[in-house]
Amino acid sequence: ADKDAADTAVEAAKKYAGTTISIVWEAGLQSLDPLNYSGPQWEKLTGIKVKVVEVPTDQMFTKIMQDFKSGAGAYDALNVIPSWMPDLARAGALEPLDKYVDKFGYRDELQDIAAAYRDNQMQYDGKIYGFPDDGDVMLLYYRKDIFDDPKMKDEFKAKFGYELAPPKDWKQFDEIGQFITDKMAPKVYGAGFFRTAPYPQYMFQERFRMEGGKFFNADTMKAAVNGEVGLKVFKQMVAENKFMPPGVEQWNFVDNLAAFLQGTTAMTISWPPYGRWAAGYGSGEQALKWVPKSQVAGKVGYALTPLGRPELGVGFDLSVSATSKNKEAAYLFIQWLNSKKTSLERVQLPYTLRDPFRLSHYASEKYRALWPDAAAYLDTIKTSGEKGLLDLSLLQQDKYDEAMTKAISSLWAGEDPKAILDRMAQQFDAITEKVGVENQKAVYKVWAAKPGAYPQ
Amino acid sequence: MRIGRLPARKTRILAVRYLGACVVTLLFLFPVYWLFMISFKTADEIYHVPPLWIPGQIQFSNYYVLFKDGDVLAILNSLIVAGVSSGIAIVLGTLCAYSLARVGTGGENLAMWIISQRMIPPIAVVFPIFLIYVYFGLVDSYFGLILLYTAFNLPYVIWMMRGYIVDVPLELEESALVDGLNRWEVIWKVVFPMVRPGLMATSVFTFVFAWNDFLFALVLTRTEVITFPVMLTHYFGGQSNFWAKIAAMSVLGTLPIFVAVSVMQRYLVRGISLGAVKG
Amino acid sequence: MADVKLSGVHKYYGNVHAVRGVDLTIADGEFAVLVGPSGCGKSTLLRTIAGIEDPDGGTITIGGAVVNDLRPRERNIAMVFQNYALYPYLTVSENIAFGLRARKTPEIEIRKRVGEAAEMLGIGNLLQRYPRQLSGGQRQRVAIGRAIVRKADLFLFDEPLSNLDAQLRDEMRTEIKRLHHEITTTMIYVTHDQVEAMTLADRIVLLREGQIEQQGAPLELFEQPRTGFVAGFLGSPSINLIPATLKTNGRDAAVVFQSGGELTLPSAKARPLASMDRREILVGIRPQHFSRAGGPLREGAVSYSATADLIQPTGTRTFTTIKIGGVDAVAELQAHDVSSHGEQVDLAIDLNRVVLIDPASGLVIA
Amino acid sequence: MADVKLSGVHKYYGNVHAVRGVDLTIADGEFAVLVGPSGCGKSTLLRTIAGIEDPDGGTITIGGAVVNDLRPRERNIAMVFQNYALYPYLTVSENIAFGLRARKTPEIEIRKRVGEAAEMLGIGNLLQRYPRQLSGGQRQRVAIGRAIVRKADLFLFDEPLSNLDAQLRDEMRTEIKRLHHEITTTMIYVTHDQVEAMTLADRIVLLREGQIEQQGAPLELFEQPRTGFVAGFLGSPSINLIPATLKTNGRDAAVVFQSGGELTLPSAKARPLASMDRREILVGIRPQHFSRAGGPLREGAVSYSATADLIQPTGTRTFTTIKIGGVDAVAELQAHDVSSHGEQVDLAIDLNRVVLIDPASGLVIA
Amino acid sequence: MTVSVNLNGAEQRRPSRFGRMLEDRLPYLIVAPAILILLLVGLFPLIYSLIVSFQRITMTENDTSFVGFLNYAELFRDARLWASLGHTAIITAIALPLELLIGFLMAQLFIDRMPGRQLFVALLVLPTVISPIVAGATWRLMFDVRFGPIGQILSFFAGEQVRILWTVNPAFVYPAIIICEVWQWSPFMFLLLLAALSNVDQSQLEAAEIDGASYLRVLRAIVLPAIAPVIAVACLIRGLDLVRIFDVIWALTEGGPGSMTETISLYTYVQGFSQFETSYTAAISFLVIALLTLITTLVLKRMELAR
Ligand SMILES: Nc1ncnc2c1ncn2[C@@H]1O[C@H](COP(=O)(O)OP(=O)(O)OP(=O)(O)O)[C@@H](O)[C@H]1O
Ligand SMILES: Nc1ncnc2c1ncn2[C@@H]1O[C@H](COP(=O)(O)OP(=O)(O)OP(=O)(O)O)[C@@H](O)[C@H]1O
Ligand SMILES: [Mg+2]
Ligand SMILES: [Mg+2]
Repeated sequence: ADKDAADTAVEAAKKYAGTTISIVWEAGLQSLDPLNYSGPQWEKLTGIKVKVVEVPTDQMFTKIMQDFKSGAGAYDALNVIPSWMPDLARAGALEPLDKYVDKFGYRDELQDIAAAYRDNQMQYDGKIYGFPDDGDVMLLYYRKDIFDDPKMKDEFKAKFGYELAPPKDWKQFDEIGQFITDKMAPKVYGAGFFRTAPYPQYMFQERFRMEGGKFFNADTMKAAVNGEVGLKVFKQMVAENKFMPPGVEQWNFVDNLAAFLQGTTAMTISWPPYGRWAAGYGSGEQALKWVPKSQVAGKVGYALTPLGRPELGVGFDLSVSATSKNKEAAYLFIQWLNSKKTSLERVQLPYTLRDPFRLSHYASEKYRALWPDAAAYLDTIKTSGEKGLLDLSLLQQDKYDEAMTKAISSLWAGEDPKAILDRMAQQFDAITEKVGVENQKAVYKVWAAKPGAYPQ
Repeated sequence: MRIGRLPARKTRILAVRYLGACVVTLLFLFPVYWLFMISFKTADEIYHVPPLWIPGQIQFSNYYVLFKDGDVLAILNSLIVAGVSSGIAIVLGTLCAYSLARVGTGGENLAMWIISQRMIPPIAVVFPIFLIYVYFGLVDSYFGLILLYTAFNLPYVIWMMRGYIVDVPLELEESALVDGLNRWEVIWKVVFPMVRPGLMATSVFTFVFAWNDFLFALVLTRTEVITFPVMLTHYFGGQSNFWAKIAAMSVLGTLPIFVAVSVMQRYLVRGISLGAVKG
Repeated sequence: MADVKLSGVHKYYGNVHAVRGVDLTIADGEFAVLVGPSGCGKSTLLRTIAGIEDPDGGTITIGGAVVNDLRPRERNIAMVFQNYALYPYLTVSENIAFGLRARKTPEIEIRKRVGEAAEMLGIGNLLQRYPRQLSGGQRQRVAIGRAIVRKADLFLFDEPLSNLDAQLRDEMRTEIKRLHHEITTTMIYVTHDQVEAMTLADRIVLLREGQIEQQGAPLELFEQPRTGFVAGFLGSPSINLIPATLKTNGRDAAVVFQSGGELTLPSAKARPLASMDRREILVGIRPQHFSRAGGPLREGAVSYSATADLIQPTGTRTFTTIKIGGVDAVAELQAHDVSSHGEQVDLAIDLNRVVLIDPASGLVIA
Repeated sequence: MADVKLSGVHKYYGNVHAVRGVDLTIADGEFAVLVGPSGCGKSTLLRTIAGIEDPDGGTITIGGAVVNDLRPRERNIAMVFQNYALYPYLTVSENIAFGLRARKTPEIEIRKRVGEAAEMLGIGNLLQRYPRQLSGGQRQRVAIGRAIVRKADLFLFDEPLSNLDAQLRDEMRTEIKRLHHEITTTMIYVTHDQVEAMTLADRIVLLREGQIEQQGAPLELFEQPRTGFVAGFLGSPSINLIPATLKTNGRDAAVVFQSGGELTLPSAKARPLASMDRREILVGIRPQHFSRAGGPLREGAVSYSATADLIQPTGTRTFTTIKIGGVDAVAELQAHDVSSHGEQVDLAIDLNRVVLIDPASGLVIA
Repeated sequence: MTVSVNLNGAEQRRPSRFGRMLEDRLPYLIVAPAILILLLVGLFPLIYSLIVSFQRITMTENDTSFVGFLNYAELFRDARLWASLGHTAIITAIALPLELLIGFLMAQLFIDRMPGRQLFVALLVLPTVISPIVAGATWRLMFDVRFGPIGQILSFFAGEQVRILWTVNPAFVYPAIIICEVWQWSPFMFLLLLAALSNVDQSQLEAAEIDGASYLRVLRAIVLPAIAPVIAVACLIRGLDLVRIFDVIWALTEGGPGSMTETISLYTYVQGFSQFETSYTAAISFLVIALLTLITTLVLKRMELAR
């Protein structure tokens, strides 16, 4: 098209000048984008005010659902986590977007979105319910300075018989982690993870499947998480805590980030923003004052997670609320936000958590020059995305997620892994039964058939 | 209890008691101190190992951010909601309590029913209330929250004030009746002034209850009337734990209560105990 | 100013029949005292007159008008309560002015009247204080001040002095009496203290279990009680009641104590007893009608020899407990009449003033 | 049993100097009454003896041993409190036995002693009740019972009767007196009621502002007060104090009232006044020393004519307010001596018993 | 008194008939608004909820047909529900006596006059009036294994590095919650008991001292019975509060690890608001109300008996 989707949206939206639309956004850092950047700019362009409703992640589903049930229409546009999409769509809380996409000529630009997101996080039941807006995928970050230290390299090689390099599998990961911890703790530990909800659940999903596990028996829809594979993964996860800094079981996103930035951990796995911040990108920003300053800028390497198929982990879609009274204005806003032009700016905001998700983002010359290793960073993200594993997404996924989250938190508490897994399986079955085995089986089949669902 | 105070030991005992008092007070105030200190720390100081007991310098940027981003509106919301609802609850509750205490309206049953309202756990009613509020479109409105907190506080006010009113000598009212007041005037000109200390104590508590409520606010607010406790939870999250903001907001949110409690201090202890003794 | 008439007034509290058909007329300007033991219905009756309680039967007339259906504030009465009922959050002067303000009296007038009342009661210098800063007696004065500024038709007092200590009570009693002399409004005064009743009243109304037992001038009740109850209620120390048997012989009569011993009654007392030989009676002798025998006996007096048991000097008089007719009796003697426990004393008993009571009906026979 | 000696006892409450150097000796078995106006330090002194308060100076000796450093429980005393201080959650018998149990007395012994005490106080049938189920007088008895079972060396009473009504107070007073006759333990009794003090005491100790004003046998204080304060404190109604000027002439002396009028003093009274001509004094005349003049005047009496103002009959006597020397005075007359307000009465004043007080020092001159 | 404007009788205000009627009905009229609100916000939702509890409304379905006791039957099969009730009971059973004991000891410390007592008391009220959510957040900060002072202090006293994962380690989550609760509410007990103790008749204590009773005997025979009603009421108030404990746990452990500290309030919230099991939640509500009513009635009965 000769006119890009951003301009189209702006033109069309001008007739709504003076109205206010509200958009639900994850509370905290995420919201700085619409609050400081995109919101004000949209208002300048169209005269439409944007009101940002900040909601903590774990309340987002509840609030959206509540608002839908109450019919109040307090929210116009929504940030939706893709795995909720089936539930929200089935309940009728989301507005199908196809007619708007066509009306405002957005199909072409949608094609620019990386396949992992476009093919898996956009539709339910063949209809578009949201635009993937965040290239969430897990990366392995490691300390180049340590990995490249000749002394370390030699010693490692001598001990394990292979080169000290980003781990290719979990066994290597464990060995490297333990090795560094043995050498350098308490100054530096081999690795550190974000161990509280929701991250470890995604890590479990990834590792479980990479080790050959299947969530359900496709015929009976009985949970299959409590087999040998599950047990192995669980045991490994617990064992790994031993070479991580004490208290890692309690770490959340920020704790882990702080530790990595302060140079306390040599490896970690997390979402893309770590890479930017570790590089010191945007460190002068007022908005980033809540994070300790990076001590490791320039020393961070990026790699695929062990076994090479990282979890896509959460993500965000932009959707329109079915009860909105300003659906078109809301739609135009999200189209504009999501468009090639605007989104490129947004994923470069130093303080946001929005990660590159379009092919054009990965290729952006400007982005690739933001810091010395930016190109490597973008390439790693791109590859990770292409190889990414999809989050499990079933009817009432929320309940399965909760069961997994709780299971893992019990795991850290030192409960017997087998018992935890059995309980989790039981809970899965109970949920499935409540949802309806046949219903769920159908949904699962569709999901499992997707290329990113299970490694071939 | 005044047991075994002999002159020789008197000062020693006093010294020991002072020591005890100081230790206990320090112990109980330490968490509050910690919260305060965090609110003045920079990120580097918050994430410092080992923890720093005193920030390098007192800096207000954590507060500044709250003001700049308009987060403090939540405090304003709380002030409005808690203030108005406790005002209404106090007036309506006291009138009702007067009737219960003096005329025995509804007998013991009504009184028991009212207090039983207080005993129902919020979690048991928050859901139906949510559904009803949805039905009437009261979700996320000042009116909705005020109505709720009024209702929530009414049993408490009625119960407390009933106790205070019973203690007002009946003769004062009778005297005023003979002196030429009518019932309504008696209530305003005699009963209200007489129970003023009770009113003070009770209003502090109703205010504090409404101010501190989290569950109802969590469920019944969306965008317009986010109250302070709900705002606070916005800083906890999967991806971010803004300890600086949490601490600063907590301090801001505690200040009004602290002020209320300090000002009303002398009514407070009596209020607490009377409520319990009569309850 | 007004007279008060009650006729057939009844009052129930649930099952308690507190006032049982009282007929009573109090003249304009009279000082009537309702007296009786605790729970006899004095307060209830007073509150019914005030309009604070509605009567369950009968009519109440004040100044000629039936007031049953009027509210307290429409009856133009003033009332002083036992515990003063001062408004603790108002100053003395605001307390006194309270009733006037309620009636929208002009400020100037209020100030004048409050000043006068304060003057009259000697509390002019306390006007700016709060009740808690006053002593009991001062509080009581303020309470009275609040009543008198009102210039009401009728003053009601409900045990206004019972919270004061003895000395203050004496003082305030005198003041109330004086006040009545000055303003001569009709007053109805409730007390269970017989000394107050005796000293204050133009007329005493003695209530018992919701009914009027006897009414009349104080000395009338004291000297001519109609029942043993009245005789026992008035007088301090209480009248001594000694069980005995009558022995009559024509015009003469004597009482014979159960423990032996016999007192011959003077002829005036003996006359109505002619037909009552062998009747069981109670002989009532007031402590004041004993005296140390010395010199010739007065007409109608007999001598009696007794052993002093407890001796309680009070200054000019000494209460001495003696045994008479087998029971303990108190004699009020002069200060030095007896001095030690166990002393033998000769007493004179004034039999003219003895009261003979029928134990069954409680009525005074002679 | 024990004697009690205080010497130079002081007590401060913060800035309040409640007891200001009291020296006092109470003999073994004596019944001493501490009396005085409210706030004079009676309770404080008693509590200091009990050991509940520590003295800030001086020594306290009980039974010959200095007890300053002993705790209350080590002093072997028993105390009866104004509000009884019964333990509400224990039965009467447990209340009485409490002190014995605390001292690990054998159960058999306890039962025996409780039985005896209950017997003595006539509360044998109440032993299983709780204090709230008792009347005021019964509670008071239990409180006393609790004290007497202990067989303490010393009994302390702090206004034990002031919460009772008049009649009960009379009764209980008699009983306490009787009790002392029976058990003859040393007793110290605090009251601000002068009648109680007079009737109970072997010795009265009259306190004023933390110091002993006068002490002695009741009638001694009543008849030979050392100060105007003592004269005014004892006696009911209070002594009349009339300002006057002395006029002496050799052996004779007279008082001249400021409003005119003059009373010539009997020679016994006049003797010590010889040198005091023109001195301002207060003439103290007790109400009981007035009488209706009729027949010849007694030796030392003078006649005085006055107008009856307020008349307060109390039964056998009537309090009459008259003007004398320009001030109001109360005369206690016989019942029918006066009958109406404004009546002119001739009175006799017994000048033998008049008290002359120096207004400056407050001391009694004669 | 001299001549003055006579303002009695005739000039008194006589209210109109309507005024009279209003005045007579006043006691009932002034009860009305409060009762109305209570009915509206208290009773009405309960009834509505009762109805819902017999239907089958979930996140996606709106089946309003009557399904009988289906939801209630479900309660008995819901292990997590009973576990959460158990957790609630544990917290209550431990925190309540602790608060009482600590409150009592504090009251004992402050019962006698001493200069500055008011100030101490004023400062000690603070934890009690702080928002529970703030309390939870504060303690989370305090307990943090690296940035919190508790570990540091414990290490100092232990002489070695002590690392306790308060919110992860099953042995310490309950202590953590209970410490927070006790910290927040012991002062409340303290205030109550201080007032109650000051109301204990001083002369009874003096009498006991003279009688020679030991401290324990005085405590048992005089002090405890005297403050028993206050203790009972305090326990009732706090007990009910503890049963509804929500905010603190929400801020401190979020019910974790696993569901180890999930209380009934938290569970109900999860059922109602994150899983939208509308009808089932209503059934849980009624179970809770029934249980609480039962307990409260029993407690009140006992109190009555004790009286
Ligand atoms: N409000 C009430 N409810 C029920 N009974 C009452 C009420 N007020 C008084 N009574 C009862 O009515 C009777 C008369 O009471 P009242 O107060 O008139 O006695 P009283 O003579 O004033 O006694 P006292 O000298 O003690 O004041 C008593 O038996 C009392 O118990
Ligand atoms: N605990 C206390 N603190 C401060 N001052 C006190 C205390 N107890 C008594 N006082 C003061 O000490 C003085 C003597 O008091 P005390 O109680 O001994 O008087 P009292 O003679 O017993 O009076 P009453 O007849 O009223 O009982 C008074 O001025 C009183 O105010
Ligand atoms: Mg009465
Ligand atoms: Mg005293």
